Amino acid sequence: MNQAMSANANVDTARQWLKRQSRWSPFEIVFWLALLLPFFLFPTYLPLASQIAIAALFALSVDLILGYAGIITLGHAMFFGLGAYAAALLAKAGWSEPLTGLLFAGVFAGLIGFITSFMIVRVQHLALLMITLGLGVLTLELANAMSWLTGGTDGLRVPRTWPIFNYFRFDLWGYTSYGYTLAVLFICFLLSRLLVNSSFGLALRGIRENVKRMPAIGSDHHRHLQKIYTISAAMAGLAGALLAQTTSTVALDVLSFTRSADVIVMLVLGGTGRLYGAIVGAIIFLVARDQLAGINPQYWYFWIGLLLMVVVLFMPKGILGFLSRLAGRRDND
Amino acid sequence: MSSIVIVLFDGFAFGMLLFVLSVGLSVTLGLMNFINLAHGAFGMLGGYAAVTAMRLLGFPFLLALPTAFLAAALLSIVLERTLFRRLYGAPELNQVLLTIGMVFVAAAIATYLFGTVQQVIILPSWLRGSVEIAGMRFGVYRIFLIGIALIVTALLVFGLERTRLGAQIRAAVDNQRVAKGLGLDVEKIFGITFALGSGLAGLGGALAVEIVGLDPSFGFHFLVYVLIVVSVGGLGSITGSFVGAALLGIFDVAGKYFWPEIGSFLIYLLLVAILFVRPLGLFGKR
Amino acid sequence: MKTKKIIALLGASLAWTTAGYAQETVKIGVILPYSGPFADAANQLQAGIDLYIAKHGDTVAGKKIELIKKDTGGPAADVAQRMAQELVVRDGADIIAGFALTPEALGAAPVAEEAQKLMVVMNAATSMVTEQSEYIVRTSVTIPQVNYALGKWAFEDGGVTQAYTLVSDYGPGHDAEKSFSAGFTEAGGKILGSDRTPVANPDFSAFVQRVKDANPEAVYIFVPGGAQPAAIGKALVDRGLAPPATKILAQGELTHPEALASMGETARGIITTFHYTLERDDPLNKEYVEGYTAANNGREPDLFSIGGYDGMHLIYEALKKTNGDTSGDALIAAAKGMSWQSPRGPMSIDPETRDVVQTVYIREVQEVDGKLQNVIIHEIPDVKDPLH
Amino acid sequence: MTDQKEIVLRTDSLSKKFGALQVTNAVRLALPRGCRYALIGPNGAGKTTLINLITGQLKPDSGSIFLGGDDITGKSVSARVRAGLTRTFQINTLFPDLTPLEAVTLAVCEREGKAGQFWQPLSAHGAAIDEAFETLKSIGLAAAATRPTRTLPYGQQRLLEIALALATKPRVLLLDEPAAGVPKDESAALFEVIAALPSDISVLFIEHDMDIVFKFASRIIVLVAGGVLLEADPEEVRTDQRVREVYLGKGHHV
Repeated sequence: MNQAMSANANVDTARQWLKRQSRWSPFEIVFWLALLLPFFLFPTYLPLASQIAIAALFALSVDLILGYAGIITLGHAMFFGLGAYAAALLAKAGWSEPLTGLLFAGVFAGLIGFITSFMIVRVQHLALLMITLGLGVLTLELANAMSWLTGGTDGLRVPRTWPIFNYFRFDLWGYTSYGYTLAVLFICFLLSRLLVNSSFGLALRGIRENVKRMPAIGSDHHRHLQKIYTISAAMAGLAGALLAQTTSTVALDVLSFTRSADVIVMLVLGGTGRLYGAIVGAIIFLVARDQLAGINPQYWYFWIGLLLMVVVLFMPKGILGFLSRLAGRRDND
Repeated sequence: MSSIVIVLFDGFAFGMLLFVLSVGLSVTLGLMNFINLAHGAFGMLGGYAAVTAMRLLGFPFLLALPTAFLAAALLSIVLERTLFRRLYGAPELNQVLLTIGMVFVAAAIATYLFGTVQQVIILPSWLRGSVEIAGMRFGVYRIFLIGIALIVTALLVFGLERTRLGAQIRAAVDNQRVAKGLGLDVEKIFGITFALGSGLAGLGGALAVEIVGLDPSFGFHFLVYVLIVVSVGGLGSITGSFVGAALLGIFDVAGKYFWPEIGSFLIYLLLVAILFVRPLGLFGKR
Repeated sequence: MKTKKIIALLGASLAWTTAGYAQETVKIGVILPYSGPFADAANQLQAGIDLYIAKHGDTVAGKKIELIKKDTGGPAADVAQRMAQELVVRDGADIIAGFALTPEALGAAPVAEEAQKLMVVMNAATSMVTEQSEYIVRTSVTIPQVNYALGKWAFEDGGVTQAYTLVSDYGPGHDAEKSFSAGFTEAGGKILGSDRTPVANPDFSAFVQRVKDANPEAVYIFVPGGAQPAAIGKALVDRGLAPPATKILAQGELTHPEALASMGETARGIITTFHYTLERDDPLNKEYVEGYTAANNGREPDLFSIGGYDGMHLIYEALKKTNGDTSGDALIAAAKGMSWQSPRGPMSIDPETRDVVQTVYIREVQEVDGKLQNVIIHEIPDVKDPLH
Repeated sequence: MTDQKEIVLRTDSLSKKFGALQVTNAVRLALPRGCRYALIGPNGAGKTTLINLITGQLKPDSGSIFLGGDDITGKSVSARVRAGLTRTFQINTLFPDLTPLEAVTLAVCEREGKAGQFWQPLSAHGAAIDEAFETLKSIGLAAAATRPTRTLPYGQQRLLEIALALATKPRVLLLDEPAAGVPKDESAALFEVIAALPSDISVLFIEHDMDIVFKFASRIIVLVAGGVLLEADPEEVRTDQRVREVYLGKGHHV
């Protein structure tokens, strides 16, 4: 009847099959090595590269909830911004050590994520979109109202971040920034990869595939959703903190709706639910924007809009999904 | 006391503007479950159509309004046929992104054609200023807005309750499968509804220029308000949109009047609170 | 892999050629929000820059002026920071300029500081901007500068003894409220009440009603440019809050030409304070306005345009003084204390604060030849930012 | 004959109204350990609603549900499943993009409280994987274990419904038309699988095919208009006049 497995399949092959699903492919190793190229080939593009790495981390955090758990959000900049402000304010208070600052921001954003997760898991569809959007705007307004703390629309100038390990100084060319952001992105990617290949990742895919069935197999899926939302919020907070630390500035735009929307666009361009989609999407979006804005600053968003429409109409699984279908791999739709 | 009356009146008028802008989206969302974030862009189109009609063709304001309606409705028919239709039943994320892409493109086209400058509509003198009623001053244009919205509501309610098309739309909103089974051409019904809804957005856009101005970012700006009205009111419900818009307008204005410190928060708090308690909105069924 | 190498080689050779070329050119990086909600401001500012170059040629002190435009896409401090960084490391810019928005100026300031490049702020109007680096100079205006002066004038010459303030709830609005109130109360006036409106505020009626309830002699308004001036002006008049019964005081954006056209008759009598007045009767200004409208399809210049225009003037004059030396230290030294006649009137750069010093004009909307326009009713020369 | 055995699931005057329509009317049920009961009744009798009430998808207007003596009326669906009360669905409610192996492993992990562990790979839960595979094997799905669910033939998807339920280690299993849509010759095979389920599981199934009902059920509950018309042995049901009238008369399709 099928050739996927011989009829006398046994337990060992089942285990191996599952293990194979999470094995590193050579493509992946090449991909990560390629991300080191800017150091040597395009050193003048390192500032852009580090902002891409930050955007990719942010998109990765959204992929965990959108691509794996099916939570659509229009307000994730909320956590990005909270992380950015947490790191910035810690630095303002006199502590500019990057790694502890990063940790502090992640924990803070995660905590807020956990609190809001109680609301998020209760709703779906349009109500979910609107509640995430509403919470995002509320946070923005709150930060604006607290301009004595946040600097409001004028923004805050963040004291220069101390050298990493007291050795790597943040330089004008952006070598340290890119190394730092890339390292954090890579570590978070490894954790995300582990997560999506764990039993918890399987449960999330279950929720995405058929949320109605989950309670019927004994799953308290609200708790799963709360957990992943919290993790995602913390990761978004890390991304925000990286931005504040590497650019020495933070303003209200870190919380803006545009940022929430952009990250979704990146993710969908790249392809949801495959981790690499977040990174590839961030690269394409920001490089395209950088190049288009360089050519034609007034109308670049025309091309971004067009690109978005083309991707949705002709590559509904994103650019990576499209490529892997071309390559005839397992990701058929 | 009189201040409160005026504040409520202003809020209601603003709400009615939102109603005209958003009722079309509510019905189309309810009918096809299609999340059309480009709805605000049709409003923008209406605004530019009205401005152009008045400036280049010398149309009077009252004629510019139906022009705006027609322009938005006609374009929406074309787009519905060519683009939107392909995504019915697609994941909501794809719908969201396609239509956001359209808003981007629309904004760029508007920038190209009209520049980034604020567009202005010169109202006829009878619509300007204010009138005094019982010792209170009411803005004439706001009275006009309420009037238009009530006429639109009346037409919609009459159309839905009394006409054949209305009955078909109601049947399709209630249960598409059954409607199809009864031999209704649901796609055609949706196309017409879509055009009507977009036309109303165009009308709303033309009406909004006087209150909030018009520039290429209009499609984004009003989107949030429109979505709030639709989600709070509940999908597919004219009553819901009416109440949602009126509530939003009144709460927005009254909140700013009584508690100016939290004026900007209030509608979002209201949004989150209402959706938390009633995820389907006040009048939503599904 | 092979193509990668070729691209790399190409990139390297490109970088090399531009580096060699840089000997004869002065590269000015212009960082502005060309797209997004502030695109109009950016375009007007850019038109000011372009006009100056068109008038004065693109060669200064034997060097060719080359502009490199960078779009931030809206208020985006992080993008502005990156753009500044890229201008310095990739494009080899000698001067960075533009900055329509305060957060973007703050974002770029550390780069100017570290790279030791002259940074010309052509609009961002919060006082503290110039304090961020020794290399920053501003050619636009500061909010306290014009509003403190207005507050003082309102009590001393305007005959207003008590007033209500209504400002947008964001940095510039807070500055405006503070500085107007300071000028007004220090002179002896009384503030009846203060409200702040949300930045994205489509409808002002509630706030205007609160003003009306307080029944002030005058209401002071500050809102960002764009759609809001016309909206708030109309809301005031709808409530019967109109001159002469209630004076309306504001910063100049409120009555810029588009807003005037939209407000129509309702704008009559509004008093504003500004550093640039389109209709100011002055040969230099006339020439400027004519040149500008001719180059921009009849669009008239505004505050952004003049900031860009004078910013270029400062750059040109500083380059002349340094004989083409583009080091930040030489240029900033040349800029300090510089004074000149601008289309806006006499202006100079404070050698201490590197901030703009200029005449503040108090204007009233009046009918001239059947058209409503801003008419200067008072001039206050050599005004400095009171906060520095 | 099973009456003396321990009662595992019991409902007490369970009632539910949809608007004016009484869909469940004071239903009393008692399922002994290891039973094989059938729930029959004409279309619209409220069979699925009753299952929805028992498993918690719907909240009853009145009445209570006891599982092994504990009142579970107020508990959530998932809590009931963890307590040992599981159901399958009449319309396939599966995970289209997961393979059966993944889906059943998930159910095992949920049961063992391991589904929230995100810090180690799935392959670390070897025992769970083994158990999932054995479960699939036991109902004849071993060969399909690693193919995406949506590519499976319909009959195998019906089996997977049952496998998913089994993975929760139920004490009581409610099967809502397990053979719905399956050709007649295949449905008998499917019921052989059901009949072979571990003997300590109490099974209640809904089925329209009377031949199958009479063959596999040890006892039959007849539901009419939301209320229990009769609960009796197959022989008794077969001969009962009332059942003939309301049900067999028109619904008996051979």
